[in-house]
Amino acid sequence: MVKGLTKAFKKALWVYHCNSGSCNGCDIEIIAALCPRYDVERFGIRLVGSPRHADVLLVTGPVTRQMEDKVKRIYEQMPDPKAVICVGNCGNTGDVFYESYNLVGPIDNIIPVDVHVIGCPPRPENIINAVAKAWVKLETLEAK
Amino acid sequence: MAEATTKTTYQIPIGPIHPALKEPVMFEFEISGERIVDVDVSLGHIHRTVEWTGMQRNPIQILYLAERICGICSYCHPIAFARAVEHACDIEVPERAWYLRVIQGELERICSHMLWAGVAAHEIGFDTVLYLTWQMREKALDLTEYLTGNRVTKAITMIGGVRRDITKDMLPKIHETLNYFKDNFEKLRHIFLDDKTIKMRSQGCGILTYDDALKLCAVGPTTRASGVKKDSRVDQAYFAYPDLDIDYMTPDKLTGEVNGDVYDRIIVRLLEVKQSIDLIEQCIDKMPSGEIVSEPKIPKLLATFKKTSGEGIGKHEAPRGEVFHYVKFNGESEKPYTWKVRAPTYNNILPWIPMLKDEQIADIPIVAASTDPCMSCTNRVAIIHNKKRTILDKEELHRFSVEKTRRLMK
Amino acid sequence: MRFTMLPQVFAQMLKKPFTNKFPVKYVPRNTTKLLEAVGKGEVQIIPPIETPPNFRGKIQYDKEKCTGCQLCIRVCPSGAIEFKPEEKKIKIYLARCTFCSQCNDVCPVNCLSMSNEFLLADTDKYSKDLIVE
Amino acid sequence: MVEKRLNPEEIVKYFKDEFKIKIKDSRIEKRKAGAKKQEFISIWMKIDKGVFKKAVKHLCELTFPHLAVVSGNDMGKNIELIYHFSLYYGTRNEEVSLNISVDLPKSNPTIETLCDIIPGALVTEREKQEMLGVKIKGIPDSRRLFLPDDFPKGMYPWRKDETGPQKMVRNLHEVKK
Repeated sequence: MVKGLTKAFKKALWVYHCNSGSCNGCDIEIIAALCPRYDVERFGIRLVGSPRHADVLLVTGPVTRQMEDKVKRIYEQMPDPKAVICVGNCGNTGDVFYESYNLVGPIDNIIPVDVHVIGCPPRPENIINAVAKAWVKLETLEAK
Repeated sequence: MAEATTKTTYQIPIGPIHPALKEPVMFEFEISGERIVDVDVSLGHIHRTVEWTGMQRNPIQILYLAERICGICSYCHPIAFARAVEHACDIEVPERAWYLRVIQGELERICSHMLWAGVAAHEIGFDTVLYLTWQMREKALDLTEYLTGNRVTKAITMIGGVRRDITKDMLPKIHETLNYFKDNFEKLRHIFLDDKTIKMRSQGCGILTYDDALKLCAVGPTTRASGVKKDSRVDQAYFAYPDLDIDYMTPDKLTGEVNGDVYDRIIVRLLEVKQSIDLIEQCIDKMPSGEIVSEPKIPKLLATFKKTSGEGIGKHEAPRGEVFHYVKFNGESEKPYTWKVRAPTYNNILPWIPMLKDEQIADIPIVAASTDPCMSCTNRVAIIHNKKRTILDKEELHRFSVEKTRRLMK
Repeated sequence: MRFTMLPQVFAQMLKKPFTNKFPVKYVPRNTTKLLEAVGKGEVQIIPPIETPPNFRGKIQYDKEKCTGCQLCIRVCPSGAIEFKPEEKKIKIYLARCTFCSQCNDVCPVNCLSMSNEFLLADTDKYSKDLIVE
Repeated sequence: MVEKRLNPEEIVKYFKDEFKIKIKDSRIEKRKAGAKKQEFISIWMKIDKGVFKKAVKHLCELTFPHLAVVSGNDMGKNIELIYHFSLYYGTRNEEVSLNISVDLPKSNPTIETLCDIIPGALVTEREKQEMLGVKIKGIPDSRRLFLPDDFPKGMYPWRKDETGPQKMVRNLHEVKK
């Protein structure tokens, strides 16, 4: 997370979801967070179609060999004040797929991750809790 | 010099990261004008080496590995694997566990079909229906969490039975959720089947004929929508299905005629949600009492795997079609010698050729979503069928594909 | 009926919103101050949707009862449990755990149990409170 | 088209009198399910490689089978491919699962394709070609299926011998602090 984030980053947090080989358990929990019951849109969090418009990158899944460079490219395409939230244990440590010949490791080998969401899959409230943690990290950065 | 053919078709690559696709899959469409001439799907972006990893672990750990092959149908893979191991090691399953397994399977079918209905409406751009269907699906997830402890990964299968029982005081909550579905089902059917926009976008597009579905071995709602009567719950006697009254769900049950398009697939899936609701109710009244797993002590179970040598197949009707597992033990170690997983969408990728041919580009998301593809299950499949009219070295590939098209079209 | 969804949308307007406004209704001006206020108990946050009985959340480990038989390590699908040979106890990494509670079933002295706490998100995946000692 | 249904013994005899000694061994397994003890029947047959294609054609005359999958295991000296068919789907509790296994010597593991009889077989045959190194003669498309393109050529992940993927395996836990 880069220092000197603008005020706007706090209000409308646009999110881009990238599935780098996940079993899509975490992906449907992310979409469930956007649906009426948890409704993160009241925090201004919206799913956008391209990394160019996004502030936060939600990454899921242990990165497979083919998806490695694509995840890197998406990370570089995002405009600079950006944060990365890694949803689900597969991205954190590749929980059940920890030994395989086609996976290139947890996501923080490839791109710097700001908040790790623990759970398999994490409940939508846990994702909201992670976004709150991202805001706390942002504020401590700005206070320095 | 071969005459220079003017290049009338263009290649459009879609994926692996694309807003319309929830999962990384790579399409390459050859279009001339607005019409799609050719489909070329290449997957493997989610190849997490599930089978190879499974051969390094003992069957208890494989249950939880099989569960994470696909997040949405996270019950069908471990239950088919458990059935294969029970077939190989000849483990008996108590009667009550048969009924508990059917209840979990049908509850997962309701969740998965509701999810699909929402995503399909979202593909057409009908987001209000997505929010409405997913609001109903939250009720089903609450029931799953109440019965198994987690909303998505159920972790309820054990080799030889089930891990959690349904006691008397759980029944009121189950009945309350089922009644919520029954009176909301009419609203869902009304929205999906009588709505002008959904009819406009789905009738007559993405047609899969009867003999195409038969020849390409399509499975699940995709093939039942084309009239092929293929449903392993009814074909085969396993779990408690022979005791329940169950029948093939084909569109002619509701509309009286079958034309195998996207509209028929919506009909088949909605009929199956209704069928699952009354299957769960039948199971609850007919459930005998008794214990729920044949071998509670896990170390003893692991010892039986070490001693057995044999092979077994496990089949189960997942929301997307028939899941097939093959397991072979060689008697030396408790790890299986071979483990083959075949996910339902594995067979539903080939029917995409006849479905997507001569459709417009705008129809790609809805037709692709109509087979309810689950890419994380299907990272084992790719078809090549590209007609490139360039002159140089593509000649041989071109001849191959033209000959294949002629054979397929016969 | 041409547009079947329209009456449903109007009916929806009159009903109570379905959303459970989890921590607070809208974005707080400053999250750290809010969390401190919640810590001191001045501000009441709206609780998440309550979890059912025997929900599979964070693992609790009863250190005295554990005999170090390593059965849970043999059964854990994601290798999340590590053995400490010198004191014959185990250490569980929540960042690797799949929350399947298979170790609870296999433990002969059942010293492992599942709490219903699930709000586990942290900036460092191997931080202190994500490792059950 | 209601064709007559053969019970499992007749199916085995139907193949035996056609191919006589080429059918090495066959066994029928029955498993009970449900209160009324319905049976789930599976027939396991080992067929000689040379006669395999004719056997599948012979099967298609009986009834059009549903090819579930081809599973293969590496038996040290040779590779055993098992073709899992299921017949008589469509009526209640009538389905019979027929599993035909073929042994291919490891020196030249080749077999004819089934794509001209059952087009749906292209999918699983390509996977065997890539995962077990079995050469399928006449397969319409032999491109790599789902392994990444930079995967070393001679390596077959499901083989238990030296061409296994041991060198490529990575343990994702090693990077912990």
